Amino acid sequence: MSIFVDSDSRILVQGITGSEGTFHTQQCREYGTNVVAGVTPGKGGMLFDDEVPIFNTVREAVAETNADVSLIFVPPPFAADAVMEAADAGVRLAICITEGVPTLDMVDVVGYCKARGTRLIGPNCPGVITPGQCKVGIMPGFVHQEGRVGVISRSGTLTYEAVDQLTRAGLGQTTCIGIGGDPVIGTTHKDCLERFAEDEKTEAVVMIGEIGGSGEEEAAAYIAEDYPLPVIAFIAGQTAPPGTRMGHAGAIIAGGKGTAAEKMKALRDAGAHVVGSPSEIGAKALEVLGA
Amino acid sequence: MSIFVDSDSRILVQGITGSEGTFHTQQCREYGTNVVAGVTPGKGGMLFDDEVPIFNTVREAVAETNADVSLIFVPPPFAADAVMEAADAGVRLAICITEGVPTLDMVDVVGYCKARGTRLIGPNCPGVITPGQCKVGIMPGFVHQEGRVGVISRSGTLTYEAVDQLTRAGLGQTTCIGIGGDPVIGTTHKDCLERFAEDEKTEAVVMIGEIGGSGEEEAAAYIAEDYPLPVIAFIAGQTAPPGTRMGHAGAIIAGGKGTAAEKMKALRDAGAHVVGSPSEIGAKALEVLGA
Amino acid sequence: MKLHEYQSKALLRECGVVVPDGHVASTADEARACAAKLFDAGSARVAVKAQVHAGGRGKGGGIKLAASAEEAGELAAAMLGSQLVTPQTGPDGVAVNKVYIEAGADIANELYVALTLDRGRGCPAVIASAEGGMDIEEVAARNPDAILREHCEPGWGLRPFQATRLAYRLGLSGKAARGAAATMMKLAKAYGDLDASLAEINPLVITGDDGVIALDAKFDIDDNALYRHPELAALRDSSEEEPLEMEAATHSLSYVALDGTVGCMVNGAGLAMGTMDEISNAGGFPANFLDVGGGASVERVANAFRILMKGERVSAVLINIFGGIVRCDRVANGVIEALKTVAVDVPIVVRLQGTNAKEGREILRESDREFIVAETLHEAAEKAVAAAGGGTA
Amino acid sequence: MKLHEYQSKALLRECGVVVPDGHVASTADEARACAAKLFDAGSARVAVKAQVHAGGRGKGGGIKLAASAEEAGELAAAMLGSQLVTPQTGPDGVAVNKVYIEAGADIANELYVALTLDRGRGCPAVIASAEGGMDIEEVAARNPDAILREHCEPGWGLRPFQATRLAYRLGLSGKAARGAAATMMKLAKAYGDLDASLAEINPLVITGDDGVIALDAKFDIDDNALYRHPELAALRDSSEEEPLEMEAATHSLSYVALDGTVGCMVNGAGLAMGTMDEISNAGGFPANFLDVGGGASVERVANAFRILMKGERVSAVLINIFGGIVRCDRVANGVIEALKTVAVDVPIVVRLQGTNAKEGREILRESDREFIVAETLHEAAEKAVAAAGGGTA
Repeated sequence: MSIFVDSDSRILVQGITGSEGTFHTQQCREYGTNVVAGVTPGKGGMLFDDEVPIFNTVREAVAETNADVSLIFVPPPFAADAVMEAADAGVRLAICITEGVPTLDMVDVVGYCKARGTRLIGPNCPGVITPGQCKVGIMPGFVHQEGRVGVISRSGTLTYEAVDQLTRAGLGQTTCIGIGGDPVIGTTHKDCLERFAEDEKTEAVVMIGEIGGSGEEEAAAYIAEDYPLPVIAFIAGQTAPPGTRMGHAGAIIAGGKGTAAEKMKALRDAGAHVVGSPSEIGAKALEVLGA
Repeated sequence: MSIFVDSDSRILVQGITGSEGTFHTQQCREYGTNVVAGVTPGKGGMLFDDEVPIFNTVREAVAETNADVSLIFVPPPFAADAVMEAADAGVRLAICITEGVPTLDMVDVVGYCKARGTRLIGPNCPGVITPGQCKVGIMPGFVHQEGRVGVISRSGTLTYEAVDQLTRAGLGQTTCIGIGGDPVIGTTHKDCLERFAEDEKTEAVVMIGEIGGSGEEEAAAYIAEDYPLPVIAFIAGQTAPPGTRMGHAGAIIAGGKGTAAEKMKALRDAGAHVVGSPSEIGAKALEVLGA
Repeated sequence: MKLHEYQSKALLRECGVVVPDGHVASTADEARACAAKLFDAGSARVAVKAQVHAGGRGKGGGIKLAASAEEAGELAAAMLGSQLVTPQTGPDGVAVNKVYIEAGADIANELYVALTLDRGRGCPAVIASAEGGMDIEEVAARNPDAILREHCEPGWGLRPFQATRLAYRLGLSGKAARGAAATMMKLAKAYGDLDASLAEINPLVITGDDGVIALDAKFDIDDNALYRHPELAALRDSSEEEPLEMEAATHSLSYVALDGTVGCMVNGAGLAMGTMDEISNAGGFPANFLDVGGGASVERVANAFRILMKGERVSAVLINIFGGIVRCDRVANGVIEALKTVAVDVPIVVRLQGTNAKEGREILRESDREFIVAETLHEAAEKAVAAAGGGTA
Repeated sequence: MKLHEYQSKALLRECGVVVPDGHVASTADEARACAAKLFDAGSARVAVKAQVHAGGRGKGGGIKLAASAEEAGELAAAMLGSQLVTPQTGPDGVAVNKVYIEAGADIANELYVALTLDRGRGCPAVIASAEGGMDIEEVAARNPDAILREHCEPGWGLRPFQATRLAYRLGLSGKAARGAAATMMKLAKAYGDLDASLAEINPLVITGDDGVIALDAKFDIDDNALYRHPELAALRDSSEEEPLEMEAATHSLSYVALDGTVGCMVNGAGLAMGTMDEISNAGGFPANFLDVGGGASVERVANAFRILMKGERVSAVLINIFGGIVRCDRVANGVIEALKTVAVDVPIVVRLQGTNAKEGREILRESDREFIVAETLHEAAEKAVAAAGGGTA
């Protein structure tokens, strides 16, 4: 079991012929992901790597290949439109890797996706991986291992760090989701927690938050309502100064709100196992779950 | 029984202090309608006719009086915003009498109301009446009589004509709805037919259409799917020339589409009792229902 | 309200849509001068286009090509002041008061693109077809699959991916696809910003070098929205409007001239149409549609009489009033008073129903003027048709 | 990107929001001349306002009133070139390079109005308060009920009824309510059109005759959207930016200076924050946040070293790389190559994990340069803190 993607997922890649799109599509295919179509307007009719058909529009790609998940590598000025096109074409899940999309574009996109019933993950995220089945993103596949823990994170490399620890601890992962580091994102910590609660194979969730926003607090409120799985949490940015953006567009303590301390307290009060250091994530998970 | 409004409906009137609003609010109250609030920005705190509290905003009016239906007499430039305000405040039903609202305003309004779950009736309509219980509109109450037939119409006086015939025939009406004569309206013939099908007291439906649009054809397609009630239909404008607007903004045969002949054929094919003359409506209903 | 081609193109130009160079002219001399300018600027030929609201100008001889300024002047001289008959005008045609002199275009491909309201969906839609330059209704009737659509959803409008999708579905690619998509986005924006009910480019031309040019253009503006576009309201060409309808509108009456013999005066648009239908059922022919509105005051009734009696073939009048909020006795008095100021020398059939109908009928019967009073609409129509001399149209 | 008051007000003026007359000045003479113009135009007094990005200028003496042009010039002379200390600056304050000379307003009532992103709801919101002229965060902390909100929903934006509702909830009525609602609509439009992340008017003044004037204004623009607003990008005041952060940005590095002793170079923003946290847990203090990004090429690493070594108190460097797509052996080689071009005279602790981590560590151990190599992040942090001289900050 898993959430969001599995071995039945049929992936289409928007922006498949760009340099990022090309490289990561190849990586995903090497991992075994079923990439059924690509979309680049003007390149319809060509083949990607001699095998994957390219279409001019997402609607056409979906009609011809039954793709149900779109992985999006479109540059920032066109990313919002690309996500909307995916939603309009009826894909179940759109995963937007693009970093640097204007915030107000994402406000519209998130509203549009909700109205269409399409789940959006990202933007500015590494994507989703269900180890052993399907990698839909830019994460290094080899650090992952099929297993027992669900992972949710706002960041990239910090997630790989946590995943690596889980793999070394022999726990492995069910599904790992990078929800993205922007102020407005399609899928929140809480959304993922809900889905993991319904997944039979997930025995615990590792949740990696960071300063800025209130997504972790909302997740904490949800966990406090008798959440069925143990949650191991880490919040990055305990030492970050207020009012300064720490890399991610969304990682900023604004107006005194969104500090790591607040988030850690909310999660601790909700019953999560909060660790103070990213290197303790694997050990804490092992302690909680047993070997 | 009835649809949309009954003796439990709690009416608020937007634009209650304008001349139209004042006159018709008085008429509705004389009919026995439970008008619980009025809204005119800037006149909050006053009383209408020494009894009905006036508020600056619809949200306030709803919070204070539990109004669930809004009757709107706001002039065209502000009508769209007034309907949205009603929807935002959570009224169940908004009835917009205003004639002359720009079409593109209504496109937005109808989308907004759908997203909020508020039913809009109109604009450019006489409103809704459930005889003996509640009059929410500008129709002459006295021609109506509690009874057995539901009435749906795009027009005003032509509806009164039909209602009068039903009353004289001793059939009476369950609820009469003027859906409005504009190209974009909140509630269609089909919507009303659906509701009448669920109403225990309604034994037949009189449906009055006119040239323009395809609402009557959509209703016909719905009737053809085994509609449980007999439908008596008249389409106004059999003699109207193409390409010319006949009074109502929506009454125009455009591009050869929307003729009375097409609509009458569709309804006849669907099994409706189509009359060729407005003076035959009452007699036909009597024939169909028996005395 | 309809706009002329030259007005529509000026609006398109403001929105960034590429249109050929062109100038409007009211005289042959002006036309010649305009054409000379275009030839000087490098045009190989110019088009002389009659500026009338009716479509199908090409078929009626309203669009001609000239190879010289002199020829353009001659063509303009022939068109200006003439009555242009097209498939969309009556047999009398419409007067040509202005011509548009426009640079010729290098046409590789002709498309159809328009924004209009999709009433069934309750939102605007882009309609596009690869069969440009033709009457779109003919295309739709002959080959419905040739008509492509994308909807502008409430709150969202036309999204760029939809315009791109249309461009590819139209068979375009590369620069032409991008240009056509951009033109559709601009047209959709103009449609919304100007409160249009139709914004049509037919043909939208793809040039030999994959440029995209609007070769003909037509805007219809929503009359209900003109209050917020005074600059558009000022573009109204009253020479194209039916004078009686305009006069009626100034009195807040809704009037449409028809060619029958029974003049109608009714309160309410639906009932007015129903009355026309009833006259037709009785074997007669309505002379007009006339909604006298809610009030039916003496002044309104008088204006209504004045206008409907201008219908040349009117040989009887049918007044049909359903009294709701308006009382029929008041209407009856209004009719009697109005007839003191307007001469109506044909039989008047009156049918009053609703509030105080009986009193109203009594007033009419007792008045000096002779009225044919009817109770039902059916009876009224039969009497009116008989009074008008039967079914002879 | 933050804009100054004078820039923000120019934008508001373009959007139709009423702002007092005013002019920006860089010298006392200019200031005097500007003030004279305002007095000539009828002002009873003028304000001299330091143009710095930090808030709380009033408390720091950055806003003064003058009764004459002469006095305005003197106040400007004192402000210009000084370091202004406000509750939002550090103890060193910020340099005042420009002053804004503005006509005084007739203040009857001061409100707070701003557009900002409500991250929890995922859409912009209008924030309004009857307690204008104060720090809104203080108001929010003291009296949360005094903060009113209306959301701009995706696809719909701010609707007029919402602005009107806010105006009445703020206790306004009549002309003042209409004016404030109109101002909010314009502010919301500007916020969207300019891709702002904050558009604040504080105070929004209601004048004695119920006029509505923006007395102070502040726009922050979304950096990610500057590509479509070159006219706004040109307004950037680089004298207000941290020079090292700007230099880092030109090399596509994300850098924030802090005041600790352990310089950090990490790939990924989250991991960079996590590394800082780990240093802190080990009893040390990070000298900076630095995300070297995905590639970690020789050039990027060299630039990263160059920038982080400019941190004055850096006494050790911690490099933490998680190799995913990037291979650690390549990163190790990159570090060695980079150190040939940049002098780094403090101990360097390196922790490599992920793809080819072992090979990477091997390369570092075998190089001429001495590295302190660690396997886990925890170990790396402890070693770096020790190398930097322990926990002394």
